[in-house]
Amino acid sequence: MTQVQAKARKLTIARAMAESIAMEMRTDDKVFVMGEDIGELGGVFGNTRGLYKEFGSERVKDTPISETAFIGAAVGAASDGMKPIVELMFVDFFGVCFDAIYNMMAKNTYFSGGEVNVPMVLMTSTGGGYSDGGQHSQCLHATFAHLPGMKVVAPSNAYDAKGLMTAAIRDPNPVIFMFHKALQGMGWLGTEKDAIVNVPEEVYEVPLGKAAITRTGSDVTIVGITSGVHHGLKAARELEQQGVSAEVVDLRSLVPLDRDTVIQSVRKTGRLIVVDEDYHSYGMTAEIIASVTEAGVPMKAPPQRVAYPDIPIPFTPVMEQWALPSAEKIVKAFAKMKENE
Amino acid sequence: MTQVQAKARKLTIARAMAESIAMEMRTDDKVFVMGEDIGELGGVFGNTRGLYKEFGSERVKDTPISETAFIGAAVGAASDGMKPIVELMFVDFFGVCFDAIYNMMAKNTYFSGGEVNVPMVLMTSTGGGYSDGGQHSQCLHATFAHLPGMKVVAPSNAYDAKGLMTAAIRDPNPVIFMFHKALQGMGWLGTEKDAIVNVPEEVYEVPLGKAAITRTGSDVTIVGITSGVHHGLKAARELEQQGVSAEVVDLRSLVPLDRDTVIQSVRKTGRLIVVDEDYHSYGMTAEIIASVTEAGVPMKAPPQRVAYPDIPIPFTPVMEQWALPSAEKIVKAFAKMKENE
Amino acid sequence: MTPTQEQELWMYRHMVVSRFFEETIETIYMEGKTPAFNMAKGPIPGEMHLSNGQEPCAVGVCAHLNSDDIVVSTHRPHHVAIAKGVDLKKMAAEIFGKKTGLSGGRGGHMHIFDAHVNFSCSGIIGESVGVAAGAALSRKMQGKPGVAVAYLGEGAANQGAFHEALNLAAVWKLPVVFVIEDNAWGISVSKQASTAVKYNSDRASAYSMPGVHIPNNDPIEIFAKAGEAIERARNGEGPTLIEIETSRLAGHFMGDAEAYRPAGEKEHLAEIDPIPGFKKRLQDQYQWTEAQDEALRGQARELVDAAIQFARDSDYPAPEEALDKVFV
Amino acid sequence: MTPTQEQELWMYRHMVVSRFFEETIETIYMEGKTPAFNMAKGPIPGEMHLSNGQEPCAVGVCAHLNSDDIVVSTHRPHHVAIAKGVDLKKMAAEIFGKKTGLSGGRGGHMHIFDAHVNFSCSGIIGESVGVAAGAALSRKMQGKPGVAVAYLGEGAANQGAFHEALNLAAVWKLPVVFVIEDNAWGISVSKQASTAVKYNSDRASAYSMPGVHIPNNDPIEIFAKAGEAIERARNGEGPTLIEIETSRLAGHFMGDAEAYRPAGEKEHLAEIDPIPGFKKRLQDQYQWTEAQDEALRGQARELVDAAIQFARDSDYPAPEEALDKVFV
Ligand SMILES: Cc1ncc(C[n+]2csc(CCOP(=O)(O)OP(=O)(O)O)c2C)c(N)n1
Ligand SMILES: Cc1ncc(C[n+]2csc(CCOP(=O)(O)OP(=O)(O)O)c2C)c(N)n1
Ligand SMILES: [Mg+2]
Ligand SMILES: [Mg+2]
Repeated sequence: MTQVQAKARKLTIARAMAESIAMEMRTDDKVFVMGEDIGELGGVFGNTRGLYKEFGSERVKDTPISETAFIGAAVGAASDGMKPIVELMFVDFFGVCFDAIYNMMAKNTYFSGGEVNVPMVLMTSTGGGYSDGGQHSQCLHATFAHLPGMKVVAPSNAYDAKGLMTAAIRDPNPVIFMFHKALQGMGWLGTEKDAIVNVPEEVYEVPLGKAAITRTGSDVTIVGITSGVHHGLKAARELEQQGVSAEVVDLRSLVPLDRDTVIQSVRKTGRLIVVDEDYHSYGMTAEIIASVTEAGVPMKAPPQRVAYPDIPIPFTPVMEQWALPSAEKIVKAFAKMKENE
Repeated sequence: MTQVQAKARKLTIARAMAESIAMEMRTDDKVFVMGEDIGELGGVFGNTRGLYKEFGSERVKDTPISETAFIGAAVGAASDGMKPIVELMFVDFFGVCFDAIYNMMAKNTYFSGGEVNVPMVLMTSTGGGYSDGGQHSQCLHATFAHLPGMKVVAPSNAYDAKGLMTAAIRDPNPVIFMFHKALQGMGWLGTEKDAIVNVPEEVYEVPLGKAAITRTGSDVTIVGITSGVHHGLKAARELEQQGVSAEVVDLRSLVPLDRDTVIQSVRKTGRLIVVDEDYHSYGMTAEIIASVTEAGVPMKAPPQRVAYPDIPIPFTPVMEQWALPSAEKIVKAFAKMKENE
Repeated sequence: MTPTQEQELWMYRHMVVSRFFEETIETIYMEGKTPAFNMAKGPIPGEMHLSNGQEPCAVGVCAHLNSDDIVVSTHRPHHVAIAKGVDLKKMAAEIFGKKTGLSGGRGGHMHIFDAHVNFSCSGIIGESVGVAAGAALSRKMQGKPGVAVAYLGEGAANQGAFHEALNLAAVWKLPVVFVIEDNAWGISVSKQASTAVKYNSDRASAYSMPGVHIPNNDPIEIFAKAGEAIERARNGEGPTLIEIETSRLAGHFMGDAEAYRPAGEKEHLAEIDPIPGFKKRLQDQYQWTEAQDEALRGQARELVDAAIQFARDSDYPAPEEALDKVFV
Repeated sequence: MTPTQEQELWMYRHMVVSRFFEETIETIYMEGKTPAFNMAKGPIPGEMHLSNGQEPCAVGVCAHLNSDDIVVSTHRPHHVAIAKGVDLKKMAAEIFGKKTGLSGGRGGHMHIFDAHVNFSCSGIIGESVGVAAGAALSRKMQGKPGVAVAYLGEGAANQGAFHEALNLAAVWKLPVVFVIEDNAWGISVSKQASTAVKYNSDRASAYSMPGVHIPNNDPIEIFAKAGEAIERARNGEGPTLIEIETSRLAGHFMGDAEAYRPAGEKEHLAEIDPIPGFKKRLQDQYQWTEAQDEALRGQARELVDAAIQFARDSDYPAPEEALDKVFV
């Protein structure tokens, strides 16, 4: 026990990402990293810290502020046998470079009939809650997950972060790796304690496309990803006080989407709440509700979504905090569900 | 009757769009058009035909192949009192210029607390079915509709095209106007006869955000937009042969989304099929199903989606035609629904 | 083109006001963020990009502009906003996220919009240029007076939008001036490491437009060259690209450890701080006295303090107002 | 750098093959599309961008490349693909949407990928440049031989990607050559109406790289200048930008009415067709005889006919295979 604790090693998501990348770079010289301020600075969000020192500027390349060029270049390098990991500093910036991502990175494998692989990882930060305004606080989960040809994963804790990153780097397909700023464990962005967990020192993979039951329960299924999972866990604890047993499903992966795990859980609980910090309409919450409904899963009450309203993200904390998903809103949603039964 | 027929004037969507733009340009000198090949050529899809001749190169401006610049410029001009109509030739190209669209055009009103209006229309072609390959055949409905701050409309016929365009130009907010290539009435893209309808010569508006019941029925609600509406109407005729009465709802507008009309229809019919040429997952079909489900509308069987599979759009006709939504697939979906009852 | 004494004093005063404003924001920004620095905390949460040292780029250009003219700035907008005449109280309140802010707190520090003086900005690198070109197009089409100025950093000059907008502005001969504030850094990446050309002004030839390089962060030189460019624009002679070598005295944003700076750089930059430099010039040229300087600084401080007080005293908006102003 | 007789014949032969290929596609494309022209109909549906007239840009550059080298082309790729050695049968089958096509019919005419000769393209204007730069980076990092060539049209030179990729390639000194095929038109918009500079090659100075302008669509001149650029790249001396004045003999795509062309332009272009020009040169230089020419044309025609026959005879893929190859 003390042994285990001695061995136990808690890491932040930022460190877990950097560790996974470093371990792959040590064993595979095709792996390299490109992006803005990912070199000496170690990444604005810390997820490349230490790599520049260990691997140097040839394999850890700071780029100009030219996302279209360096992401396009990653596609070219990946098609030529390299395994680039590129960082799009904030997911909000996808609008200046999305063609390289969704029309080339995601489709060249198909256009080539599988002859050209594009084994690359695009890692990008998501999420708000710290008043960074409407161009630096978005999640855009559905924006990426809606379009074919790229896998999309997003960890809620450091264990998954390391394992998903390892799996993403090794996957022969392009993978979008979204990390939520508030979960990074960078003190200056606030820190979600529950995201900092024990992380094995050895290398391991968390499979792309498998959801995790983060908490088992019998009365309601709360489905989320990244920050939504933590809101769900907090809500579950509150609901427990009320004698309600909530199951929390961490999707971990938006593409491929593990519909089975969600459906089985709702079959068991008969109630569904979907939490997402991404925008409400045409988003992940609708996809989950539709998938469960199509499957004909009997539900005791209409499912509920707790998502970001369809508004640009306001800067002022009073508005932003009000608009964000929260444990409280999930608990309210459950109460609303009970009324409707 | 012959009188009426004499007066009756059928137009294609292309002509209806051009007519609406011309009428607004005659009465409002703030309105102008920018885009690639929209001048002397009249637009690759014919929707600016005649404008260059009537209004000249100052108000009907061919641009360089610089979408980021001219859409950004439209934002600047609109903020300064003009009413630009810009064309993004194919919606598939949004990836090279989306920041100007979703981070500026759509958000500057909010960022300015309503002090700066951005009254512009971005018209863009959608859809496939004519073997133009994976970078020239997409719909991307949800890609635009998921993000806040822009209205999104898409006509299924010439009457709506003229009225929606007029309303879009007059709206003080940015509006995305999607027109489906196969419905344009350009012979060279094939022609959906039902899209060519009588169009009044006088100016009129079709309100943004109101769906239309294109066909009333009692057994099933078929919800679609643009091409999906026509698949729905054809399916409804086939179902009629089987003694099934199908109601067809044309959303016409994705943002604002007229959930009430859809919900009321499903309350009446108790069955829902959603048709979309956009990709299946995280799309419009999921949003409609989720909205109806959340509303607690009792359904006789789980709703069905008929959408584009989550694959890049293949070039070869045998694959593309197989993948596209169709009346046949809708009829099958209905049969599947009956089995599940 | 040389500034009158009045114009020089206008420039100096606005530089001082801007610097006081930034220094005050800098102090208040740290409230609630110590000992543990958490960006979300305190009266001014979120990212904060200070303009200390770049004031000459603001005043030297904006001295030639009136409220009809358009300015589109960047994620580092305060100095330019002040020189353009943005309401200081409302801007402060915006930065505090108050109801009385320019947008009622919806935009924040990276989204300063003041329609009354045609000022706006964007937090996305390089996106100021297209918007400015479009505003210039609007004036040209409407036959209305007014030029547009787009500010961008030297790092933004490697963004595709820059290329597209300069080409468009040149092809259409638009009344717009592109002003690059070259502070040598894009966050931690140096201009030299990211830019294939020494002076971005040399890129003007790719658009057949005049390119002007201004070294030394000199307000008088900036005034002169910007004046010519703006006059050309007003006379319908088309766009100009200007690159100004300036100084980023602070970090990229508040909280930046700046480990990437070569030893001694910050000290050197402090030595060539443009504000004492300008003061000395005034003393040499116009027998500017300490007393006069004190008075000017006193007024500047009052302006800033009043704005900050206004911001502090103002109420926060009602949370649910977040749902308003998405559409008008 | 001047081509040997062998190289000249190689160039000429590939120009002829390419032209025959396009002319054959042109004819077959119309099958099923008359009397009513419907793009969706016939054995070759969809858009069709022919390269007639632009063959010199393909052969003059690719004469210096081997299969290890990388070429990234555009929406108008056939001539370049042929010069790069893409399997003609599989390319024809791809254009017909057959199972035996390069991608089994998934890509089509605008998405020609042949991994065996490192050829690819994109239908999005300007997107070839970043991919080519990245392939060049890959070779540099792996210390593997090989240079990358990006083709783009003169219209694409106004797309932001062009600017970003050229800057990146220059900063990293990548072994890549950017080849602009200036056919004077971007669909219906002339270069002059869309481009602020006369020669895009002059834009090279914005990236401190050599810029080479080649007039007259001359294969020999292209061979010489491209050879030097590719040699520089192979020697690790960095990227080059080349702009070639070429001719688009056909419409932008099949079905283009070309009303925007000034009167006489097409006739003039037909007069300066590079293929007869090259033939004449061979006659003057190497006493090239009609008999030899007939023989060469005969072989070329056989190649093309065999490829087309292969395409026609091949089966269509099973529709449900559309679901494969999204991921590997
Ligand atoms: C398209 C885009 N990419 C990256 C960023 C992140 N970012 C914010 S400021 C900055 C550096 C900008 O450098 P520069 O243009 O020189 O302006 P400065 O910060 O020096 O004033 C970067 C990379 C962004 N906001 N937008
Ligand atoms: C980003 C983008 N914008 C617009 C288009 C539509 N388009 C296809 S070809 C073309 C003209 C391209 O001109 P140029 O680059 O000169 O190549 P050319 O057709 O002359 O070979 C345009 C505008 C596109 N494919 N991609
Ligand atoms: Mg800078
Ligand atoms: Mg061209």
